[in-house]
Amino acid sequence: MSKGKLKSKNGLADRLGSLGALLVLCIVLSFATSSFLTQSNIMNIFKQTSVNALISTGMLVCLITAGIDLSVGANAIFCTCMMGMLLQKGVTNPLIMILVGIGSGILVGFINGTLLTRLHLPHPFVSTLGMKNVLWGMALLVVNSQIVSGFPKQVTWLGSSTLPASVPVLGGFPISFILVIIIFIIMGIFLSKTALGRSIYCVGGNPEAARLSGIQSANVLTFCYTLSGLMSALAAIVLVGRGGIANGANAIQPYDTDAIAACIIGGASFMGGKGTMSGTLIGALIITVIRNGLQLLSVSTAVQNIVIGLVIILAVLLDVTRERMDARARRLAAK
Amino acid sequence: MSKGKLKSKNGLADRLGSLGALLVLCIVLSFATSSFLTQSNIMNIFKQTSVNALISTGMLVCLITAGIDLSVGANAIFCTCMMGMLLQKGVTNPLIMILVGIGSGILVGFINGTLLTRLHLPHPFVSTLGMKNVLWGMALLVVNSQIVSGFPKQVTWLGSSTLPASVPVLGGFPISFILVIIIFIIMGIFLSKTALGRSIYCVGGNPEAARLSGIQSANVLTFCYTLSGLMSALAAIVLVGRGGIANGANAIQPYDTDAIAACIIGGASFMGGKGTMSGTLIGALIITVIRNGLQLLSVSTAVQNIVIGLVIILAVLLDVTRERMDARARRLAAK
Amino acid sequence: MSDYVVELKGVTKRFPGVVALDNMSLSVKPGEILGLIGENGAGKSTLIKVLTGVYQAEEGKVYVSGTEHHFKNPNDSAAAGIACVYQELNIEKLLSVTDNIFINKWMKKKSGFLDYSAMNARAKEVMESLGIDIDPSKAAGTFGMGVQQMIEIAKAILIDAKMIIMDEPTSSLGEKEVELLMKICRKLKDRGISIVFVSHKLEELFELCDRVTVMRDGEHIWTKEISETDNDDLITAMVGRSMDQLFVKAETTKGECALRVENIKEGGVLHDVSFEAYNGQILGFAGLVGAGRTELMRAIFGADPIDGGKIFINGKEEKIRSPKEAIRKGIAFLTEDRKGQGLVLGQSVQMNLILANLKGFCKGIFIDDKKVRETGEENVKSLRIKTPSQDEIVGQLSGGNQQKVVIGKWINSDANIFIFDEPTRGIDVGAKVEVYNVMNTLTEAGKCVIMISSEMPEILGMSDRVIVMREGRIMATINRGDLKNFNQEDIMKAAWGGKIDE
Amino acid sequence: GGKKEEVKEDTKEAATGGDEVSVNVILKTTASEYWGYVMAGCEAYAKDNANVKVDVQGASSETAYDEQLNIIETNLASDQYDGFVIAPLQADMVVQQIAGQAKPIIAVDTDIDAPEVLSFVGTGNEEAAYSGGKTAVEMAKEAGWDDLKAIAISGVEGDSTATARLTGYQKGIEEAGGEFLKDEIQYADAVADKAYASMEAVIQNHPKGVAMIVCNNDDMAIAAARAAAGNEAYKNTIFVGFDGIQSACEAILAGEETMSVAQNAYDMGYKAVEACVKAIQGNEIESFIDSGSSIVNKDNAQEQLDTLKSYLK
Ligand SMILES: Nc1ncnc2c1ncn2[C@@H]1O[C@H](COP(=O)(O)OP(=O)(O)OP(=O)(O)O)[C@@H](O)[C@H]1O
Ligand SMILES: Nc1ncnc2c1ncn2[C@@H]1O[C@H](COP(=O)(O)OP(=O)(O)OP(=O)(O)O)[C@@H](O)[C@H]1O
Ligand SMILES: [Mg+2]
Ligand SMILES: [Mg+2]
Repeated sequence: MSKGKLKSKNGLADRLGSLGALLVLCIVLSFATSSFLTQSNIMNIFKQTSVNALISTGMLVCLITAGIDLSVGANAIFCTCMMGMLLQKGVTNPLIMILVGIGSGILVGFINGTLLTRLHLPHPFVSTLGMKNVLWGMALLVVNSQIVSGFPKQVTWLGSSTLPASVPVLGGFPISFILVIIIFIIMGIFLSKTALGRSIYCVGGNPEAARLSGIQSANVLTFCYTLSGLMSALAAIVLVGRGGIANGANAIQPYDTDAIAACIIGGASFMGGKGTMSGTLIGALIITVIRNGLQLLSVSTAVQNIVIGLVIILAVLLDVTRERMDARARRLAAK
Repeated sequence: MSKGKLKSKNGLADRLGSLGALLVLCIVLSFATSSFLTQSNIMNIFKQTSVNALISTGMLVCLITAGIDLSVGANAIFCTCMMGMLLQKGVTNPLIMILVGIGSGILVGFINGTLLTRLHLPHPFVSTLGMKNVLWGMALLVVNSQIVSGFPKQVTWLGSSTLPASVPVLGGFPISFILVIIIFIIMGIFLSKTALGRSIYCVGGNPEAARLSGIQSANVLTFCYTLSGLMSALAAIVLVGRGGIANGANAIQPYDTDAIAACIIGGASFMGGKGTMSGTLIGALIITVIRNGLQLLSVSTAVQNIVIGLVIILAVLLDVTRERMDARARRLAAK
Repeated sequence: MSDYVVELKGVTKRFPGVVALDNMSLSVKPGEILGLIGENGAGKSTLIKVLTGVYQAEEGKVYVSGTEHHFKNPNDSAAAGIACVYQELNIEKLLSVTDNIFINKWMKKKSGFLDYSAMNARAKEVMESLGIDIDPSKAAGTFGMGVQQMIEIAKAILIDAKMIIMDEPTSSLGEKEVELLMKICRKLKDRGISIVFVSHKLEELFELCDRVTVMRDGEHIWTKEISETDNDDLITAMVGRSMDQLFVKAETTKGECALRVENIKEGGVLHDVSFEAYNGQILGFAGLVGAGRTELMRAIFGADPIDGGKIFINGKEEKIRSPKEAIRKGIAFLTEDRKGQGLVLGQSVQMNLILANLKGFCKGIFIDDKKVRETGEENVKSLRIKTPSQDEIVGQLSGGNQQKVVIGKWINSDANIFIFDEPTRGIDVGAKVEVYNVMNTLTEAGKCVIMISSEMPEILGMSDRVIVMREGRIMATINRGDLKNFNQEDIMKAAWGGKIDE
Repeated sequence: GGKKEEVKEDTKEAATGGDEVSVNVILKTTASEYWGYVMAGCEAYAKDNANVKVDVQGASSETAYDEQLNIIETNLASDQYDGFVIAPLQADMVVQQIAGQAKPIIAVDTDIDAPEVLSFVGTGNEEAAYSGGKTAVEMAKEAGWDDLKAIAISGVEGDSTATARLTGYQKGIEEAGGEFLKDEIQYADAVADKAYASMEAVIQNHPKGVAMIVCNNDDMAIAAARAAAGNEAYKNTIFVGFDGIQSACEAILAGEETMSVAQNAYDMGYKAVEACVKAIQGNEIESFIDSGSSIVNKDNAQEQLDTLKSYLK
């Protein structure tokens, strides 16, 4: 069955269902509103996907291990606030700022991993839910519940710059999405071609069997949550670039749910052992495209929510149904 | 190992860890603020626990089946809005109102169950996340994004009344918590003493074993999600009584997270097959007690979040550690 | 009226990529014990699942007492009087033994509530009749495989069935339990209940069955009275070729002491266990189920913490705190529970084959796909793993073939000490030879093999030395050369706690 | 980039040729009653002026900051519109997004400090809360309170609207001689249920009563009043809400809530679109257009209720 072929050369083929959903969405929307298929709008879609795509990368790794990281969004906001705190203190060196931001994210991720593996908390849902609250509070504390703005250009560059309009076809392409593409390629290779990457799937599928095969499940898990922290930190830098501010109150936004939705639409599972980078990217794009399309159509919030809910369900339904049909066809073909 | 004793006579003994956490919390708070240990404040705690306790009951049943119901909060708000819509339309018969509210909740739960079992969606996280969005939109739609107030006394009775002050000791005890106690007793017996209740644990603990023994997992699951819908509807009636209004925008409040936290603190697991009513009640009380204490201390949101986060982690940590120590002691004693 | 309680005619069942059953038929007479054998992956378990309504066949008919039935789920077949012990354990680990035994067949009081005191009493009674004395209100997951297997059997014999199917019920039982089980089967037979008995241990079939049905590649080969057939006949029909002797022990020379264990203690389970294992030899571990052999090996392998004792590898004392360290120090440990501890069921055959030696399959930081594929091909061929391809999900292979994957996994590690815990569990006769050959190759290459087995012929056929355990203690050590004591009777005696006369 | 230019040309022609003007209104959210009136005002302008087309949008909630940012980004780039009216959830965040935008932008409800913004229509949350705070103190004195303490039940901590209203209340109350207990602010995330619990805590801490409870919105004021209902010490407490929506009017008439600070939501919307259209047509506009605010109390609640009802027809 296709769901098992993690190493299949074209991971995309495995996700035909969600890819199909994305295409159908795009086609419907280009007919529904003329502004959808313009170059500038497509660039906007990429911009708007960046943060969720980065956070989803970390979430995916945790989901593959049959875990979850609910602190991703709060972590990202915490990182922005750590950078904001530096600014408040008068530190304007962009390098220090970025290093502190990334360092905070990684540290938080490491703590998440440690809580899970060394203190034996039963499921990362608990530790990361707790961490989400802690980080939300910390984010408010470090900047004194104030909104910080005025970040240096070099810090906001990643989240706000685009390729110059003179570049053919890709004019206006956001730098942040170039980062996303690079990370997705690296992570894709990492997950499918390295020993550690493969171990992650195995730890997710059966931690005891992995342990008895000599894989240090605890270390692998800690690594995954640390990686998730790093991704949140990268998302933080993009966030600062986009909004230009740091505000602890932003931690209330459902970044975690969006990331989980992207991963699941893209084929990951709560039971672990499943999920690909390409699928996750498609998932993240689907979510942005629906939102973007509904915004262009000036649909009311109420209807927007209903449509998003239905698309989440349908995208996954499509995938499941396609897989079932596939299995059926192969069964009937068996001689 | 104690975690396995689901049928032990005193489920409370299994939850010594979280019960301990609750007691420690209460002791700390009674020293920290003199208003904590007053009769009226204790009654407040019961009042404030009711909604979460009801929602947690539904959540627990879903968690036992290794599922989850993220739509609980949105469902409750949707039910309040359905009742609000009746009011807007001029229907003031309390019976009709309550029936419509409960009917809506049950229907939504049934749809959740059906999506999962008949359409073979991979994990209820997806279908109920989608449903949460749909319900949020629907809640806004049915009341036209307005806030409805002026519910008849009979409808608000459940959420707002208390035992008369003349009753000894229990004067001021909220009717809503009496409902909670009744439901927890019924559910406790249901889960441990009836065939359907036991089947729920079986389906969650090892779905394959349940299937091979002829348990109709699909029906059991549908039942669980429908039950969760019913609990959300009951919570909706309490909510209307407490706030006096119906407002669709509240559907994004993290009712689901609170309920999950209560269940997990109380010993349930994402992997299914575990969880008791008594544990869940303790979990729900812990969450309320922290919030209540912090409100009495007029602590800022920042600090409040940090404390809540830490307590969530600590409560579970305490439980896990106790269990590990226990197992170790027994191992050493066996020498 | 028909002559048969249950009859299957022309059943065909396909899975993606395989035809598991091909125009298969089976008929069971009232009150008989029918043996069902075939190679791993022949379709036995599939046939059984069609019979109990777990799978629905594309073609074919099922008759019970002459009337046609369409089983849509296990409830339907149970209602028709068919009970089943499935090949894989299906235990609710967190629930009590009682819950497991009475799952979906709960006893109720008049009030409609479940009657746990009655159920506990009944559960205790049944388990005792199976020779197991436990508190049935304890969680089933706290017991070992043997007890869990008995729970499954108790589940089936408790309901009032016309026919009971047992799919390899003895694969995780010891001699004592097997004997008790046979006794119970005969009792059931006397009450007129038919039994379908699947096993790869031919001697069990000869001892127990009235007739035997052989299947190969999903097809019915023949059905004969047991008296009309013999070992060779069965094997030839099953494998499609005749086979040489089962146990061909390679002649090897005893090497250095590879593993020395001194006074290992583990609270309540192991009491001052000491032994030595040598390169170029197979050290057998015999004992009854629950003797603590598995616990001993887990302790050595670093899977469980120990409370005292020393471990020497090649004469050097080593602290082993985790399986990873054990593997690094050259120990391989094939666990008895393949589903829970051996395999990542959701991953491919290929992935599972390289699991214990990921580093060894890397070129730089990347996995060497070519090497992985080649090794996979080689393992599939040499171990005769029946699978559509090495990319197939392991969970979809037949039980025996899954076991072969676990063996392949450890062969692919560069260990020096191989601990095999019940290595031939659920493996067909043909493939057993392959496993023995693997052990021979290892000892010939000067490696050290430790084999835990509850099958006496295997212990006697393969071991250079046998250690007998009982209740966490070593009862006896017997050398192959020790003609006086190297026999079944003496080993069993030690396992039961008796003294062997020197 | 050439193609983009062409598209722009086309729409411009259409807009000027038929004198058609298309305005995009991006509110904090459309999923709330208060914003419903702003929306009604915006749409009313379009109804009154046949050549004006108005599209109103909003984020899904008042804390969906990033979502609003995306909406602004998407619509600014979409070429469908000639001008924008924005009620920013986080003004600082929007500044960066609209930088360099040539089309007219009007801020409504909450000001945006950016050169691209031609005008601010509203009273400002701080100013409205300020007048509310002052009036509350007057009413408390009238109700017989000597100890003029006030406790705030606020929205999400760090949220800019919540902060502005808190600041306004504090200024107004202190100026009028009351005491604002800054250390006892209860953050209830703008939700009725949480406000109820917060109020219960306030009652615990102040068994002798508090003169004024000033809330961030009407939901919370109604819930707080319900929590205190029947408590003698709180019989005369002034419960101040914010927004002056229908349910608040009803609650005021029923004697539950005491008063509500009402910004003139409908007018705000109407005037903002008006200003935007003017700017599109090249007219000069004021940099601040006061839409006014009022206090709803027992005397004018019925009137306000009727007006509100007529807006939503
Ligand atoms: N769920 C499934 N999906 C796909 N293929 C399957 C599935 N179950 C069994 N098969 C295939 O059907 C064939 C028959 O398997 P089955 O389990 O019936 O063999 P068996 O005779 O019981 O073998 P064993 O002695 O190893 O238990 C095998 O090739 C197996 O790979
Ligand atoms: N017949 C029995 N009666 C009671 N308890 C038993 C019985 N058999 C096993 N147990 C319990 O279950 C535990 C694990 O059993 P398991 O079958 O895994 O045995 P084991 O220790 O692995 O032995 P071995 O590998 O030698 O068969 C034992 O330690 C014992 O406590
Ligand atoms: Mg089989
Ligand atoms: Mg064993």
